[in-house]
Amino acid sequence: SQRKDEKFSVDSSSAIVMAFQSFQHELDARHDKYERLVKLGRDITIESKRTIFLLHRVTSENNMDEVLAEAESKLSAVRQKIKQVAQELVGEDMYQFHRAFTPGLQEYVEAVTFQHFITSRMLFSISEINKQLLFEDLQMPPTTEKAHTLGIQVTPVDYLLGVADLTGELMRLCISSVGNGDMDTPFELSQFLRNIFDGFSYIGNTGPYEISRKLFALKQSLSKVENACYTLKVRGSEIPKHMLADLFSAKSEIIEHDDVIS
Amino acid sequence: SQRKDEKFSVDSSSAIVMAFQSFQHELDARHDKYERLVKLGRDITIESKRTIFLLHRVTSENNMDEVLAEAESKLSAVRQKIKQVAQELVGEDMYQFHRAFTPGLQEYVEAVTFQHFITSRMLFSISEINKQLLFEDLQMPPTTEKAHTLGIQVTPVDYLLGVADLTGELMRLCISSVGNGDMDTPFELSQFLRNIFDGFSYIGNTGPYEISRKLFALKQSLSKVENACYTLKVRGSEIPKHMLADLFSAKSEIIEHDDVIS
Amino acid sequence: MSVIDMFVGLQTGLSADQDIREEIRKVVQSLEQTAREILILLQGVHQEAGIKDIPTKCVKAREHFNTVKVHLASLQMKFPSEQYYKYHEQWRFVLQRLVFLASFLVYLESETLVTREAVSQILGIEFEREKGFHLDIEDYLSGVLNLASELSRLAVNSVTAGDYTRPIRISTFINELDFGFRLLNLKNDSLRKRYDGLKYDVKKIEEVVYDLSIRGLMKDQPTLTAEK
Amino acid sequence: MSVIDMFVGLQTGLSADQDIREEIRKVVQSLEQTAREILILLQGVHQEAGIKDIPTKCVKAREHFNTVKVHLASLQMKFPSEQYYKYHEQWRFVLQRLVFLASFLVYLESETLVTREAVSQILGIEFEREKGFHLDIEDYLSGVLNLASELSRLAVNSVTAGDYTRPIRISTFINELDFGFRLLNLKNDSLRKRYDGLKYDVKKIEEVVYDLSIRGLMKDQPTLTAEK
Amino acid sequence: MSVIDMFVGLQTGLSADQDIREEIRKVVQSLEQTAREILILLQGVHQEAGIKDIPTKCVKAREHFNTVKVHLASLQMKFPSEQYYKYHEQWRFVLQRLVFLASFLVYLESETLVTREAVSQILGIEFEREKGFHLDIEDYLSGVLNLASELSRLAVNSVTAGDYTRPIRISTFINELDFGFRLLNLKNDSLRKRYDGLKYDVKKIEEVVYDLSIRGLMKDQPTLTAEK
Amino acid sequence: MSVIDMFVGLQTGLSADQDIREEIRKVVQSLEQTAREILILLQGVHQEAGIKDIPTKCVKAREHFNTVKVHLASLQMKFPSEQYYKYHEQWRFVLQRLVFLASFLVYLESETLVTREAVSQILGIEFEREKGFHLDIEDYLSGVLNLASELSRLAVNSVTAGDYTRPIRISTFINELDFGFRLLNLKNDSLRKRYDGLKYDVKKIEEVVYDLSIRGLMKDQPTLTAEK
Amino acid sequence: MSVIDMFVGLQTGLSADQDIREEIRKVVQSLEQTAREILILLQGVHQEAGIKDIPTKCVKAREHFNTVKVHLASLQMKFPSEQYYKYHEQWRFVLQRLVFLASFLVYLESETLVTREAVSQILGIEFEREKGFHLDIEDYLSGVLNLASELSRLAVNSVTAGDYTRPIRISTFINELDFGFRLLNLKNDSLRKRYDGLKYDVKKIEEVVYDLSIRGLMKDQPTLTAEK
Amino acid sequence: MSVIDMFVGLQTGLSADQDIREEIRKVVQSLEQTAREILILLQGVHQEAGIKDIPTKCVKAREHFNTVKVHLASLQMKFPSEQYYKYHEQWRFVLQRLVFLASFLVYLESETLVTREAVSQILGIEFEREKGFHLDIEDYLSGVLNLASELSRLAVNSVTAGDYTRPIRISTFINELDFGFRLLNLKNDSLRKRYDGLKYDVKKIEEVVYDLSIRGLMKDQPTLTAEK
Ligand SMILES: [Mn+2]
Ligand SMILES: [Mn+2]
Repeated sequence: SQRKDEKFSVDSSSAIVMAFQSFQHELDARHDKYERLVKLGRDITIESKRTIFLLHRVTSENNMDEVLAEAESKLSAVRQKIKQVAQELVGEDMYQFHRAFTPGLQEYVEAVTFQHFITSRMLFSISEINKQLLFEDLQMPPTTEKAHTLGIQVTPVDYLLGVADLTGELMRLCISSVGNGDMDTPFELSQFLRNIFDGFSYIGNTGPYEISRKLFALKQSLSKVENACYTLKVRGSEIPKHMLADLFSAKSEIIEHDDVIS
Repeated sequence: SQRKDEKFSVDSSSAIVMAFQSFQHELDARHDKYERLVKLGRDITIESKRTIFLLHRVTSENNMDEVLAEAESKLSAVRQKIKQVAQELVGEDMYQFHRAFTPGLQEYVEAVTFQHFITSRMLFSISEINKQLLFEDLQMPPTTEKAHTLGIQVTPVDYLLGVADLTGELMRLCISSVGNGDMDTPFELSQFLRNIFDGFSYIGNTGPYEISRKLFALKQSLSKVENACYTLKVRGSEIPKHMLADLFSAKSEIIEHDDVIS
Repeated sequence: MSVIDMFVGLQTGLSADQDIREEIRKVVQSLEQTAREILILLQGVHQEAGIKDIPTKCVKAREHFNTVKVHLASLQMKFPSEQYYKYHEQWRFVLQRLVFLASFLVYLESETLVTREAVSQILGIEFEREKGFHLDIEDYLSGVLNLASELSRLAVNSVTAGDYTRPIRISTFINELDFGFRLLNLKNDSLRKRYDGLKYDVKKIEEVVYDLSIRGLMKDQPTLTAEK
Repeated sequence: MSVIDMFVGLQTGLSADQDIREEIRKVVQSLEQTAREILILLQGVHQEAGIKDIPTKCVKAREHFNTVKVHLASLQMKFPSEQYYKYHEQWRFVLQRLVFLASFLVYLESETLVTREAVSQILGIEFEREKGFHLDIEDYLSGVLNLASELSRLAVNSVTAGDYTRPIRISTFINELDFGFRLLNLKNDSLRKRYDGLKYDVKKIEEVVYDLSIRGLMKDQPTLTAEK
Repeated sequence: MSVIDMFVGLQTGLSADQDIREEIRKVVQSLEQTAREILILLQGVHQEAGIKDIPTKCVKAREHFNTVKVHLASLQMKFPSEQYYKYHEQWRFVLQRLVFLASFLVYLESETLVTREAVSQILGIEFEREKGFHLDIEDYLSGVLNLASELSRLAVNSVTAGDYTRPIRISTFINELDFGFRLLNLKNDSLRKRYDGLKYDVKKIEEVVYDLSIRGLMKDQPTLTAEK
Repeated sequence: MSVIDMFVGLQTGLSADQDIREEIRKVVQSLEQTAREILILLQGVHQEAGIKDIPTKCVKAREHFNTVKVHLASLQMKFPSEQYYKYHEQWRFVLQRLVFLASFLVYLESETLVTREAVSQILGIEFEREKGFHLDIEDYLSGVLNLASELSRLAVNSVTAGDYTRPIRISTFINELDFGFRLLNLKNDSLRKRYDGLKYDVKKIEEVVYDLSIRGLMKDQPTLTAEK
Repeated sequence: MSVIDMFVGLQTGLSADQDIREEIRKVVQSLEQTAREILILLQGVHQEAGIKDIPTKCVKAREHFNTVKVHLASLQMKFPSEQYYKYHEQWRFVLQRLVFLASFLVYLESETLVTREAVSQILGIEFEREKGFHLDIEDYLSGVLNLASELSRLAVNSVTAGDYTRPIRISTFINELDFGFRLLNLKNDSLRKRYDGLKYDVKKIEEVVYDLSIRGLMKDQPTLTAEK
Repeated sequence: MSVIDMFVGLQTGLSADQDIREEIRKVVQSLEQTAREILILLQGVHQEAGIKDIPTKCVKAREHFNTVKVHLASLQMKFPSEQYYKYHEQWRFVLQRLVFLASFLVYLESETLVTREAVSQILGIEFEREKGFHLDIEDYLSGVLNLASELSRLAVNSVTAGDYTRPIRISTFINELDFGFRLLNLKNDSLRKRYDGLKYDVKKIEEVVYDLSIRGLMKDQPTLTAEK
């Protein structure tokens, strides 16, 4: 055949070839790490989602503690996964691999802010979230001072995208509350969601495109919650006077009762 | 508060609740399995892709055996991963989870048919591929007759999509060949690609949409290969007569030389 | 074997597959027709006249389900049983609808939730996947969610028809369903979306019960009177 | 801290980030301008006149690279060095182009492939990521691929200008490059696409060598004469 | 015949077609204008004042339909009648809208569903396809579905205007429509999608009736009066 | 003139254009910032607390509009006035948003629709196109459509805040708007699409009025007062 | 007539339409099968072996077209002829493909462009629209554009097979086609897009002729023969 | 002013705009027709016969441009001149095409690049934006890029027609153009994309020159003749 074999007598110990061999290793190592991070990211997403489902199972004061305990243990497990991410990123530029695990972090933000809302009716801040993501690094010798902790930080964009999704869960919580006959939570939620909506309005289009894109869903969630409150209000207008009195006394009774317990 | 807690005195041992608890386990198990298969599928894809890159490193008869040996060992490793897929699917309906690993199988088909083309200049058939995907199942007791082997089958659609992608690799091989001064391979490849093109023409739009979608890329690859052959032909028209004679004698010399070696 | 021979072989496989799909499509059309007839029948209960005639409607619906059984028996003859999920998408929609209809029927008969076993029996199919043509769990759940929304509509129409006790019973039933669904971890798919709708059904029915309650139209109105 | 306060804080962060991007954008524009000037300069070698004047062009280009160094030094002051990959996309394109220009320059000077170390030096940036603003390996490779296609063009124009030996040297050089690239496992991204183009560059140069070879225009025509 | 002569002939054909489309476009614009005027007129019934003035509005609308007839008569002169479906897409939208308006008009006049024959007469077109410019079944159905959603809105506004009996009549009418549609086996995607909207109209009107019923506002609603 | 001289001249033209765009971009960013502040301010009226504090909010918003005026005055200095439409896309979005905010403000102050003249005055720009930087009709209409959807939300929240009369006034206002829009023959795609949204706002507010009416919460609702 | 009776009648109409579509679909499938067979047959001319065997291939293809005629005869029996354009989309694609195949066949036989009349005859359909099942101008043009790209491929492969005169003839032919298309004022988007592809075919074939010309491979190419 | 009066006024504004667009559309159609005729004429130069008849073709083309002038004069009467950019998109495409044709004409006449002034004169429009209907820089550049690709095609066909010197001249011309474009800092996406195409034209023509050079077909190509 006409194959010019001698052409590929390219010296395999030539500088170029040796350089490319090292490139090969560098690129493969990078891709392998990326792939491991994608897998960790998927695990984080799935477990965070399951925690959110779990938290929706709070249906009364009765099972609240039990559910919250389970959620906390699930989120601890998620944080262990995030710690593995952090370990992969030791000495790396986090942003180089950010795309691999950012969906996971966003879902974690959604889960942990949802947990926090249920326990405290407040928005869990990004700094508090990040505080929970500093881990002790047992593998490093305790002498090297700055390496004592190992951590990964949720970026403001991850946080905002997680919070934007949180509003969808809060809307679900609101509709469920009405269904459960809980008349207070919807009004609390509408106030809270309006605050978040104001916050996102403040950010407007100054953030990245993904944030603006979620604004529509956020607005819809807010509108569903506002409509639910509206319905509660108009229907409340029909309560006969005598029942209203009963209601008030019943309410104060319960409040007292609560005080005794706490 | 107005929470109607007694509403959620839903008996947690009621038939409905117990049924849904079992549904929870069934769904979680299903999703977990799907997730494991997705991960295996990604591994299969990546290793198959690397095998294809490896096979493109055959640049002369000299390194052919070495590269092929390495490719074979890589593909064996891929088959071990496929075996793991098969193990996950024991007793399952493969099609239920097919979406999780079909991209991996397609890439494997691409790699293994590419390997086969390089060694034999033939199209590796689906039945031969599937034969290689029957594994002995050591975990099963040898008594249960039909469970001796464990396998997963590449579907005709997986196979066709893999072969469609193969044509892209063959086009790359063709252009490289011209660059390497190999004047025979391009003509062999154009013949081979035309046969595959006829094959896909025969299937036309009777297959699923994904196949038709790849036809355009296939046609382009074929056209690149045909153009390469055309160029070789027209430029060959300019060889001075005396050189042509030299070429012929040189060619027969090499052929004789090859015979001695083999 | 030449390349073209291989492709001819593959094409034969693809054609066979297409023929199977065509056959399935025809049976599914018949199933849809029957399902439409059952739906027309059962939806009569939303009318004031119909609500009083539930037992007769149920008997007629049971008869229609015999036709369904025949079609489903024919359906499973069309393809190798271990390839259920290969063709699943084709009958998925109609099967969910049949589950809904069967569950609606059972609810109207006995005010209970039809189990997955029971619905398989009504449809004349297998309960366990290993045994053959069965009911996928997600399709079962999807059908049940349709039941919830049908019942919330029924609650509204019951009140119009002057039946004030049915909404209360529906409320209890849907609450139990809701409790069940809360146990599930769903993916972001169509089932999840339908499940989100359940919250609105629960809300709607709560509103009906509330309306009855504040007007003293509930016989043994639990919540507010209890709190007195 | 109230919700709106939190968002104000986040917005401050986002604004700061936008400001950084704006600053980077400006420096990148200057870099693009300088790169364009170097390109105009070096592309002169494709002209018959230019090919004879390579040394002068190289000297001038080296001077331009001093400007590049200044811009790049300014660029790395714009953001925290550990956030390199946060803003990577913004300078990626121009950096690849500068790598190409540096590698073209070095090739014209010495007919060798500039190493990653050497190109970092020409650009006045770090070689190791840990030390600061560096050159991503994929950007280096991308720039080198552009060199290959520029050289295949140069081979064609050398012949037109009557220089029949340069194509042979280019051929050896590009073959070695091709051999190197074959060692890499690339993802299906833009680098892969450009790498596919390398095959066409190799093919083109082979055709030029062939044309010279059959016309006896190669001084020590290795292949065919050797086979005689 | 030379290639050029042939293409000249083809161009003649293409031009003729383009001219027809242009002509149709103009008539369709006039139809849209008239349709808009009828819409403004009939939508007045949603206002408290308008609801009392339905007969006058209907008379005026009938006059507008004479203009529609003129336009449609002109439309069918623009193209050979056997090419109806070639240009169908161009007038499809406005024709559906006119069907809606005619059906709304007839409902307001007589609270009946306009038949396909009757609507053809109002529009001054043929009823049978064979005879010429006619109304496609799917366009008729599409217009009727718009009527349903207009009526559910009218039910709401009737209550606001203090008319508590109209919603009951609308409910009966829409239920009948819904029943009719259930008899159809719809394939057409856009029509099926609109049909899915019908169930929301049905539900909406059921809720209006429920609201009236639970508040004892239905004049001759048997159950509640019985209980008083 | 040599080719190079010519291209140098062309580059001057291109640069000038790019500089203008850059300048406009900066002013538009400031406008967006101010618009966001006005939005948060006015959005406060949806809160129960905010609805009681409308006058104060309006005064503050008026102050913000002074800032808007300054930015818009600066904007029109950035380019020759006859090139308004060359750069129109750049400020179109923020201008529509400012129209919305101004129309919302005027509504809250006086419950009237701001005219195009009035809004031009609030923004400190020209009313007539010939005179310079003006407000395009379509941008005005687009802003007004946003007002409609904001008001339908306000109607809902007014009820929640216990104000049962505002929704009635909003309903009248939106009906008038809807009537106005029906007079228009909209070609513009994006505007027409937004206009389709108006009918949902109309329906929503009709349902709010209905809810108030059926519960006797409308002050001078004739039927129900009769029942008192 | 009751609403139900009316809908029963409408369903009859819808069913009839659906049946027609189903019937057409089946015939179209057979046509596609035959078209695929003709394609593989004629595609063989790109092989070195095939190019020498054109006459045999043409004879075989003619036989296949008899099958096509039978299918097309059957197709036009499926629906009333004045509804051609109602179902046009269903067979449009395969008809364009058949036009391409017929034009390819005629080209291979006689190196001429098949006229619309001739292609209608080969397909056994009417030439004049008024007479029944005919070939739409745009479908004819679409098929002819496919011919151009097939011929540019054939030119390339002819050279590979050692036939240096065929490309010259193809070039003349495609130039004539190109000139013809320039006479048309195309509105249709998809056709215009395909037509844009024609200029690549023209360029491709011009380059083939160039390659032959510069190497003196054109038999009666004046300049080069002079050099002999 | 009532809301209705206001909307009536707005509709007047919208109508005026729509009428203008309609008028422009018509003139643009005439321009496209004339442009097509000029194109047919000038493209004749790619044929062996045509290349010898360039002067006659140029004279005829000049005449056609008189028609173009008339249409363009009519175009600018259709709208107020300060709204040029409002309607720019409508004539943009045809204007770019006319620039291309004028530049092709001028090249054929004198082998020079038509300046923006000269092309404005040929089209009978203003050179300076301030004076009225002018030629946007980007549209000029876009037309010039089309010229480059037309010339690379002409180079190929010149060789086929036996003219070996024209490609050399075209090469010089396109190199100058390329150099000019490199001076530009293009932002505009579509223009930049087309500009990327220029490098393929440059490469193509370099390869043609290479082909002539290596075969000794360049008349006064110093190197090769020297070696003979
Ligand atoms: Mn979520
Ligand atoms: Mn591949």
